[in-house]
Amino acid sequence: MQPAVFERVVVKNSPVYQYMKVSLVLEQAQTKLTAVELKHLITTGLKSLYGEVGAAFPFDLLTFEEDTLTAVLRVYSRGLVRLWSSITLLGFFQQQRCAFRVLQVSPYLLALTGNSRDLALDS
Amino acid sequence: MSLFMDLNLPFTADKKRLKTLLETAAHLGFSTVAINYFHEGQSKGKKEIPKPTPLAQLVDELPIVQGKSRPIKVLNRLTILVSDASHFRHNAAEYRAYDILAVQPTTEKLFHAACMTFDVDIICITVTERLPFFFKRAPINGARERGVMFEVCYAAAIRDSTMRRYTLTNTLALVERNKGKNIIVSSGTDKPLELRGPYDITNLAQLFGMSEVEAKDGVSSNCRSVLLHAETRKTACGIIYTVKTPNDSQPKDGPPLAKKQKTSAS
Amino acid sequence: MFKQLEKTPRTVLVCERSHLDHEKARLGTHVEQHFFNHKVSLLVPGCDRLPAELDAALNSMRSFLLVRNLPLSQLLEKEFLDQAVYKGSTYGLSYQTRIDEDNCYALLPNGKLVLSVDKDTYETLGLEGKPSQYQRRPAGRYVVSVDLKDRTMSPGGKGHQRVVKALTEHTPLSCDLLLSQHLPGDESPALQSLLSNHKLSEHRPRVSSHVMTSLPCPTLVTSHLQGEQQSCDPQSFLEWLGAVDAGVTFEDQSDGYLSTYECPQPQTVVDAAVRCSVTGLLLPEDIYHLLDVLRRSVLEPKLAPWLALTVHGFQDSPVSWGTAEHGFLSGGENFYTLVLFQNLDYWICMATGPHDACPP
Amino acid sequence: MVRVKSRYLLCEIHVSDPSKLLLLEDRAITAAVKDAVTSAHGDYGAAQCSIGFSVKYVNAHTGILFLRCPKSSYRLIWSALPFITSVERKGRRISCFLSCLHVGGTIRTCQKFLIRYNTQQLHRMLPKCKTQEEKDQVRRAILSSSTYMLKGKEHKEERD
Repeated sequence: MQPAVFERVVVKNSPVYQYMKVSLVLEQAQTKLTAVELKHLITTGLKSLYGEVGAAFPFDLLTFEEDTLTAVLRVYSRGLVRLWSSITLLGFFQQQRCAFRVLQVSPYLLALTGNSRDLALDS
Repeated sequence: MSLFMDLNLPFTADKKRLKTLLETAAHLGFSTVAINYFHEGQSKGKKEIPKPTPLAQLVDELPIVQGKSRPIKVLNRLTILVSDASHFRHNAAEYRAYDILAVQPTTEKLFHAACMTFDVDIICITVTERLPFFFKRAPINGARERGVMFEVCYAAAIRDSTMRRYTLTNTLALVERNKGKNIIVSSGTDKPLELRGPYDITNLAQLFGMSEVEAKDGVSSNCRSVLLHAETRKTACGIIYTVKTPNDSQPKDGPPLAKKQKTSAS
Repeated sequence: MFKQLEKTPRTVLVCERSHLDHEKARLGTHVEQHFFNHKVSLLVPGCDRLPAELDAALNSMRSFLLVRNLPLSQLLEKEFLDQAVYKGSTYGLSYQTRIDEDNCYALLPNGKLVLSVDKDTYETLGLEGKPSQYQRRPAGRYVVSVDLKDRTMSPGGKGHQRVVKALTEHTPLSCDLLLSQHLPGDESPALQSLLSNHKLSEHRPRVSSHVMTSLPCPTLVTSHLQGEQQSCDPQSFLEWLGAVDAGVTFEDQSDGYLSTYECPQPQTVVDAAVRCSVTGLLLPEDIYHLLDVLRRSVLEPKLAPWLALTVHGFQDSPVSWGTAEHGFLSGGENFYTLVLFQNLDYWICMATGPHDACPP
Repeated sequence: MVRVKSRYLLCEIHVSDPSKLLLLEDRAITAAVKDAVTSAHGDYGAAQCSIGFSVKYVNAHTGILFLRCPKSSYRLIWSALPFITSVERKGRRISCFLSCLHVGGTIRTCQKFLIRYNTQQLHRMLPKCKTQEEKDQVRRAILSSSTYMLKGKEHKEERD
């Protein structure tokens, strides 16, 4: 027989990371972008809004789909507001207008794949 | 919290562009937008205040808001750049054609007057240049008591680094004074790629020193207050209120925006 | 330096460890009380095809109805009460409404009708409710909860008349409603015929599955819930699960420039793993049935030492677990992940977003 | 009324060529600090330090600065100070670096600290003095600063 165990742990307010699902919209839709270029673009945005200190802040590009220009970013919770705002204020990619659309932000990576707001039922 | 709104989409005569602009706003999740007619105030009324173009002439079909099953709601708004006290005419008949009335004062004296006496809904804060005056406590409090909102536009901050600095500086100064209350954040751009989603703006407003809840109010609840304030301004302090009978009102641009039961709440 | 900018909204993660047959195990309640499930995703490492029984369980999740433009007063009619509320358990949730913007409605299986409405609607509705827990000053949202199984709410009763009057005369509320019903025994639900005078459509839950090869999996040791040296802690395990779901590649091509994420150590590489997910309005009863099947199939020796089942709730549902109020700030996640080990020990991790109560 | 809370940074400027010290003035230093903040913290930092930031006092003889910062952003400005390598004045570049000696909530506490600091410096100078005259001067200076501390009188400027 199994030893009787019951253990409950409550973890409050300690997500180490936050995850963002973003997609890039470009003025010229046919422009192609590599993952490295995307990361560089975001770093440039961080640098212009938060300077050298901001540009040094680490974030990870977990996935990147080149056809839809959609990416999943991971960032330390401390840096979420800064990363997000610098993405919001990014307006140009190589002299052409661009805009990041933030699709979802969550402290759990799992939640990014289970967004009920995407549920589309055509009738 | 209420619906997300963007109360400043500048008017362009270019129909196609306006259409994409509305589509983008709807796609981003804004349920209500206001098309802004900008009027530079001049003394003696040399220049006519523009008449709002009826919505039916601008767009054929209103886009559906993303994730909802209803179309976007479009309002008209007039912004007057006031550089002299005579530029703003109290209760002018021309203002009646607009749903929302806003002023952008350029001097401290006019800012004071706008906060304390002008019968408007929104006071725009200059974000493209250094503010020529400091915010004083008295007019800010006066505006709060009268339910007038301050508006900050974020599009300039996307365009250019210097303007971004002015936007941040001026807004930080404002938020410092009125503690993040009665501020609305809107786009103020006619380019679809300079529009941002409501949650992005919420996050951005945290940079201005607002808390997350205040920031979210800045795109939702406070905008709703603007609409209600506009309603009371048009209807004699909200005491008397007339509703068009259904058979002669058009569904698209006729009926007023606020709740129907306004009569009892004065 | 950036104190103001370093705050993130609060979140709560509750992890429990127990055995399926333990007397204090509350797994069943957790599943039953999480009423509105949007997505179920299952990860089975160690096989390239799901066992037939499991596959059948995933594919047999019952279909649900989408009723367009349904007046809420319909839910109070005698026939509906008889057929759907008093009998079996009926789940209803407004579709394409956002809880931080619009009015959201939910019909819980315990007969409660929850209306989460904004201030304007609340003031004209004339029903008693509470200000929302997450928007206190000034209250912009109110939650009205009506117990349809209460005695005064029986058709013709005083309470019933009042609610009907509020929903028909004061403010006729209507919405697109997702509906699904579970009936004990093999009685077939009568919802479709009940609401036949409305535009409705039936939807099957969407099933998709995916096979992954040579997947690095973290090692889990049952007794180490708080993450010791030999085992992966729940937070990093959840992250890993999310990474698998999101399709993150685990080998790094760019010397860590793009990403520094890697599978938590210690790890083992499995040859194949199956990930299967179902989306729609899924009933807790179906998930409970799936759990039964899982319990049987985890004992099969050829499978990996554990399986993981994640159930996502609706972000815009007015309740999360039980009748605990749910809200949306910058995210409204409410989900739980169940890890089932071969010895029938389990971990359950329940996570909620900023505007939510602590999971039970 | 609520007082606007500020922090005062007491800094010492170290110049490689002491003769250039006299060229320093507040506007040049303001510009140098603002540039440093902008490069270290970007537009956000620049915006933060354009409200309520000012150089309150510069002593070109001793290289002492008082910087006034709003309380909310003093750490941000402080963190950028080490990145200042030169100050530009009338087209000439004066290479220098700043070191922060003290952070105070009022100018008065900073001044008190400065007097104590200078007295200490004088004590260190004393053994190094070569002639009797110099020694006497230094001693007098120590005495005057100590009596000042005792009396706690206001006085306009510090001289050593």
